[in-house]
Amino acid sequence: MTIFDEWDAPREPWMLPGACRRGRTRRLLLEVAARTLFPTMLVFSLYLLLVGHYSPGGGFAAGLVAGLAFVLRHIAGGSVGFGMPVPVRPPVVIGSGLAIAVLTALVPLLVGSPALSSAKLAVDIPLLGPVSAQTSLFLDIGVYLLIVGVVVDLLRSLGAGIERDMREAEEWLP
Amino acid sequence: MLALVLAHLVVAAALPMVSARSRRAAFGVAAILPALTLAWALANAGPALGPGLTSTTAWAPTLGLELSFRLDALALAMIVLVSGIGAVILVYAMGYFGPTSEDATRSAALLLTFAGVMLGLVLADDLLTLYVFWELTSVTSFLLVGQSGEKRENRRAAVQALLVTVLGGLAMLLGFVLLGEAAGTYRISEIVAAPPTGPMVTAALPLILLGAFTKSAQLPFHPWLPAAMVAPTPVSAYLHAASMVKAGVYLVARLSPGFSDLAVWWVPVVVAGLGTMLIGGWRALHQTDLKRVLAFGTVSQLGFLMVLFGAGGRIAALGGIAMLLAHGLFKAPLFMIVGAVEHAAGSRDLRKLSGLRTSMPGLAVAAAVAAASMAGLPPLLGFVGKETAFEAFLGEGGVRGWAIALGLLAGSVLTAAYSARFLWGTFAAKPGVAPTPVHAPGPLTTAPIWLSAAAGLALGIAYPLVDAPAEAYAGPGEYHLALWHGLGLPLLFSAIAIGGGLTVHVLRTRVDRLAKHSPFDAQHGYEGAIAGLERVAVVVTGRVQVGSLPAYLATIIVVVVVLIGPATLFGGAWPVGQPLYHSIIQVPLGLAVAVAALAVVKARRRFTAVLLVGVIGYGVAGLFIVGGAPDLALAQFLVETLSLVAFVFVLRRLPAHFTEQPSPRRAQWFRAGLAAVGGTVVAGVAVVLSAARVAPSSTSADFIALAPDGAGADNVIAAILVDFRALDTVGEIGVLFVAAAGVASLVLATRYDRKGLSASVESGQGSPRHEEDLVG
Amino acid sequence: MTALIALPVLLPILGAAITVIGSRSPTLQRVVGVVVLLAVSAIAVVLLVESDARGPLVAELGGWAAPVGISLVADRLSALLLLVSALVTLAVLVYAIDQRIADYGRGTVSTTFHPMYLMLSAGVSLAYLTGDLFTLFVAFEIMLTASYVLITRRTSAAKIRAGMTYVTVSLLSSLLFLTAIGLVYAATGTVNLADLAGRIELLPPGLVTVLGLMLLVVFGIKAAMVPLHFWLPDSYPNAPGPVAALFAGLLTKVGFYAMLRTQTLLFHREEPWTLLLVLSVATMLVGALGALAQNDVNRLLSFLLVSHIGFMLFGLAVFDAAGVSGAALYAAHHITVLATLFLVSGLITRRTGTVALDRMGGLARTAPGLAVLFAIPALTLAGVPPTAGFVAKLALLQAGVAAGPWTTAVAGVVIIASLLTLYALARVWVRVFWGEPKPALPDDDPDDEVVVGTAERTPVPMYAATAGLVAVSLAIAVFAGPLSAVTGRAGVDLLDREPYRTAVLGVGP
Amino acid sequence: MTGPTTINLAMAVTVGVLYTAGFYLLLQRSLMRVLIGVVVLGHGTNLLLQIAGGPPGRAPIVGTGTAETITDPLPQALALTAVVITFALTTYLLALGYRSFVLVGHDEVQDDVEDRRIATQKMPSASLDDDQDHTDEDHTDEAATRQDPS
Repeated sequence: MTIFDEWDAPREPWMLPGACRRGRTRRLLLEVAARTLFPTMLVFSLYLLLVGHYSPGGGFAAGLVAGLAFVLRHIAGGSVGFGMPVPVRPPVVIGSGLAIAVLTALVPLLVGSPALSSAKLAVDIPLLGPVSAQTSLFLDIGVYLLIVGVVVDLLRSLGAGIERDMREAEEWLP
Repeated sequence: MLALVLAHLVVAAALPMVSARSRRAAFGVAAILPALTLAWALANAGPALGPGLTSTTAWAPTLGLELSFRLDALALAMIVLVSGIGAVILVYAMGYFGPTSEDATRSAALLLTFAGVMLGLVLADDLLTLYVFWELTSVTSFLLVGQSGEKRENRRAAVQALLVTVLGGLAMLLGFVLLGEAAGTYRISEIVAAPPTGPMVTAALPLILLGAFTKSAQLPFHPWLPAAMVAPTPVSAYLHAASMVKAGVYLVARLSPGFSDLAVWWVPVVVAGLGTMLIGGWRALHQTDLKRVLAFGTVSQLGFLMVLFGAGGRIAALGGIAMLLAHGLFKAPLFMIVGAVEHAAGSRDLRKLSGLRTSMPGLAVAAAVAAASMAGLPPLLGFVGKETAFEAFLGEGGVRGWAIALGLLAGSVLTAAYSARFLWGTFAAKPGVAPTPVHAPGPLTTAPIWLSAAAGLALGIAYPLVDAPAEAYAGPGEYHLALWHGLGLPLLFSAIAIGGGLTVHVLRTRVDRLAKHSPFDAQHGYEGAIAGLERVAVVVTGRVQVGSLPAYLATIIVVVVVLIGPATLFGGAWPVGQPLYHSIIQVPLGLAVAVAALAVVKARRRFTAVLLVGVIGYGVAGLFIVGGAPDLALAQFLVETLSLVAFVFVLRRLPAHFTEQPSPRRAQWFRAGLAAVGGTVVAGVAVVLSAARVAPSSTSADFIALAPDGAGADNVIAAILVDFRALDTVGEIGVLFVAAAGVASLVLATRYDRKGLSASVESGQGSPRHEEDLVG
Repeated sequence: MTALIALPVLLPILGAAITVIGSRSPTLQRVVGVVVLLAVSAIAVVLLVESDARGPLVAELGGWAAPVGISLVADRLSALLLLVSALVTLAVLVYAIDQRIADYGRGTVSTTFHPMYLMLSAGVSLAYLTGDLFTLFVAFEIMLTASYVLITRRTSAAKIRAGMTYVTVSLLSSLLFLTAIGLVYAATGTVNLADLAGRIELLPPGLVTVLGLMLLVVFGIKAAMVPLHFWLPDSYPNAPGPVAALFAGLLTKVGFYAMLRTQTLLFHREEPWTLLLVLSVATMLVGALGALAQNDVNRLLSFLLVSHIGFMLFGLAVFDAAGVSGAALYAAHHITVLATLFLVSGLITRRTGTVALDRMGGLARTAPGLAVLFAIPALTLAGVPPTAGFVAKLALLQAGVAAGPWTTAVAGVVIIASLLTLYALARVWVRVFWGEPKPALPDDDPDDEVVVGTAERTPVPMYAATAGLVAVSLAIAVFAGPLSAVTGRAGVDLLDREPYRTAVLGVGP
Repeated sequence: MTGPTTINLAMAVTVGVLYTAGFYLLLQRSLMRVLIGVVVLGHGTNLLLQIAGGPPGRAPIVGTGTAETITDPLPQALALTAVVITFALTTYLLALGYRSFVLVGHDEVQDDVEDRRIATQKMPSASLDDDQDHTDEDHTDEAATRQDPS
């Protein structure tokens, strides 16, 4: 019973970025894994985004997978490695995603169709040949961006923000 | 006519600008419109006494709401009071309010506003129009009685006047709606011409009378009127003697021609009227404040008028019109005299005033004229009215006639007595009291007094002038208003009233002693009712609004259970042949989810609970896969993972155990029981409802058919999310957007420092930094 | 024309996105907010005029006809409420902007306030316009989540409890709503309201009742119907002035609107609804008595808000065209008047430094303009003629009296509740505006958003915005004729149901 | 999708247990337990929404089956939306619980002070009848600030 009493009440905080239980050595394995997995997961998320129209996937799932990639990176690298690949504030990413989605909804009004109508766009791209896509893909892209932004924002607030509070309360020193 | 009413309000709104230059001039300007109104009404006396002058403005026709006005004989008589006396009193107010008075600006504007809405009230030919102006008079009265609101007695009197009159007013509104619905119209002239009948009318009339009684200070609602005497004297003279308090009487007079033959109408009116006349008269005999003497006198006279107008019959109606005018013309000067005396002598306590008869002889004569009219002495208008009143009920005979006549006689004795008491109290030289030093009032004060007192005398002598509108109101007949009807019972009654009144006055010391044993005090009734109401409010609110979140949530669940449970039991049936499972994997997965759910309940540590929630989440995702929903399952897996991460992020800083004080065992059992019942009800309802489905989904086949070509997607779920129901998706990411912003604002901007100083904050008290610091 | 219908929803969302992306520029945020809400107001005017002339306007989003796609429907009821709500939202935004400028300076940026405010507006618009039960849920979530953020933004320790109550109760109601949607779908296989109206009739009557009650509870929580109202007086008073004004004006009415829409469209009745009559009586009385017990002016107003929800419930409970149109008219006026009163209360608090009635006094002398700004909406709420409140109350009374003896008795309760309302407000008047002037108290909770005791720093636009709302409520009174005609026609259509279903589904069922 | 939509007993029991656990946790005083209650209840509603579509079948992807064997896609789409919304609300409530803990040192939901104060009164403080100021003891009376729903 004592084991059951103890196992889930650790004496140290969990999931602190870049910190190991004793000392300041980074968890090498985790970090390497994160560095390898991060781009892989991002690519996988793009795949999910694009195939969403045909098999399970779509903007949501894709965004969440990409978001989890950032989570992994945060846990492995902490605030040190934290952040977007490009220097942009998460709320802006969220806002952009939302804006893209709403604009996708509004644009059809300009051509006289009902809001949120979609159409098939066929574009002839050099080298690739004709590519056709549903305009609703833009909505999916908006969703994808927004979800990635939301997850990164959560890392910023619930992750880094709480860690900062802990630092200031001197409950944890990185 | 609407324009005339509105003109009052517009000028009233502009009056403060005049006041800013001269406070006296404001009252002078204010007096112009009422005077013009009186002139307009008199100029239209011909049509008014004949067919009537009407005008209607539509407001909300679907609701039968229109502003409909009609100038007829009764309205004409009321305009004499409302606009005629109004103009006189406004002139008087020029002298009453000093040039530096702080109350003058407000009072001038409000008095003119009042004159406007009162004009609208007496001209209204529509029940709803009448109600509109009726309540506006209540509000204006509230503000005029309250004045600056800095004195406690003003505040209390104002609130009492408001509550009592609005209580009646609201009841009356319901009565009006009932009457209007029964009659199919709100037009008063049409209703009176063809009175509706039936239970709705029977219900409507008492409600309407409640409005009339409260407004006209009838038993047992009368105490607000004496209390309202804390207002400045011009306000008392105008609102609480000449015009507003007549509104109830006026309403009875308006509707009586249609309903006075119904017992539900005349019995309450006569009982309340006679009772009020007697109680008011009796109380007036014991007041020492001259204004309160007059106030109770007004109460008494209002009872008298109620009886005259409500009992029915042509002669009573004639007497009613005469008394209506007479009362305005004697009560207004009497009030103004009190105001003048108070200014001149510094007191209105009749025990302190002495010898004013010699120092203010002019006022004393005017007072004598007005008081004589009040007491019913010839040749004043008050005598004419009273004679007719006695004639009406003595002529009617029978038990009812004699009972009313004797009641009126008793009331008239009291009236004569307090008239004498007023004259004596104000002007007599009292033994043992030194003559009160006075300074003479100016002509702006005395002229209005004389004008109105003399009008009572003039109309008494020139009684045909009153007879004309009275007959136009009451209908043609043989009996007419006159000073001399020959010797008879009415004259005898008048004589008894005067003689008896003087006797009572002479015996005043004994009467005073009797007053100590007053068994019934309506003022206490009012105060008790208010205190009781507040007590009920606190007790009910204390019991109902307990302030506990678990109690609120429990209430919601109880409501769901109580409403839905029985309805399902009675309304539905458990399906026959309900399958145990559709796919065998559902059983172990469901079991795992259920066990985890029950374990969560028992978990004492946050981390355990979160892990168990994860088990539930993944289990549900598994159920989604089994159910043929791979997209949903994928989303559920990912979301659950992300939730777990978020939970762990937060749990890092929280204590390992749930920190809540243990609840009593009984409370826990109650919660568990309620939760179990709630869960059972939801699951049961779901089964019953799903079994009751008769048609397949309206859209399922369409979605599958349309998705490949219409939406360009083989994945129907994706097609629904980004095409068929894309708006839901936009809304959903909107929610995410909002939630993310909310989380950031809660966690990052833990404390907003207004002055922009990032002073350091104690540990555990949040971060001093703005959200913006982190954003930027 | 139908292109316009989606704009009141999409424009504020776009505005919210822009204000986040451009959150470095407070000026941009303010301009976007005001412009978007002005546009929504203008669109609402067009929708009201058009829907009154031509019947319900339907936008089939994505070009998919119902029930495959989501339809937005602007009929008289939704367009009217949309218009009033947009005007209130706009006025409150102006008030809030100037309060923030006065308290924090012109250059203060905020990443949350403007976006949340616009999202809330979008949620409200969507709730009015949607013709789909699930989208209604989404609309509620947008609106409520934004309201959570607004009510808990920068809360102090003393007030976070209020936020928790609000959020938790709302979450439970949302989950019950979702449950109800699940149950509805299990039984009927559709979530489109117009489609549902036909399909629900195929169910046994007992089960129709179950669904009706479920939705009644769900929307009853949002609308603060007794006994589901407890959360409201514990939470709204702790929100900052403009936020409380917005909540009091809009949120409960959106809940009531949803109740009105679903009950009339899906659960047709021929007789007055006894259960709801009883609940409306309880709501009116519990709210009014609660107001009498309060000392905090905002709590007093919150209880009055609850009480007057009972008036609207009464109109719905009568369940005929007159009652329903009376309820609609009442809701329209109620949105403006409650928002105004909370704004005035905010102005009072800025001046006195307190919300406790027994600690203020004498404002009639020191702030006569404020006295007028309070008096007009107070009289309106009390239903004193000739205000909009009177007209709306009259409509309810007429409906009640015409529908029979029982509803007439409940009309009597309306009368009693009106009297209690007047008493409560008269007491506010006596306590706040009369009496001896008292000095402003220091801010007792300096951590929170509300800055008090700063009369000299109250900018004119705050008064102007409040006065603008007073003007809106006066306009409702002046134009009561056309408005009551519109709500009258709306009531007939709601009870008839056919115009709505025909417009959405194309053919009569 | 054909056949009766009747929810099977296993799923009904699962849903019932989820609701029971969710309701029970909602009635607790610790905001974190309330939050877990919301999450559990959310799982229950999402499951209910999904099974409201009917018995299991093929995934709703064109080509995997005929219209008869494919499950009803709409409830899945609705449930998916609901899952995401529930997630959004969960994180929000989580942050609220955190902030409550930071500000007041615990995440327990307190009773409303003003409500409790009124419950201990005899007459309203702002009654018309007494004009004297109230002493502070009325305002800080927190003796009775806890009460259980039973």
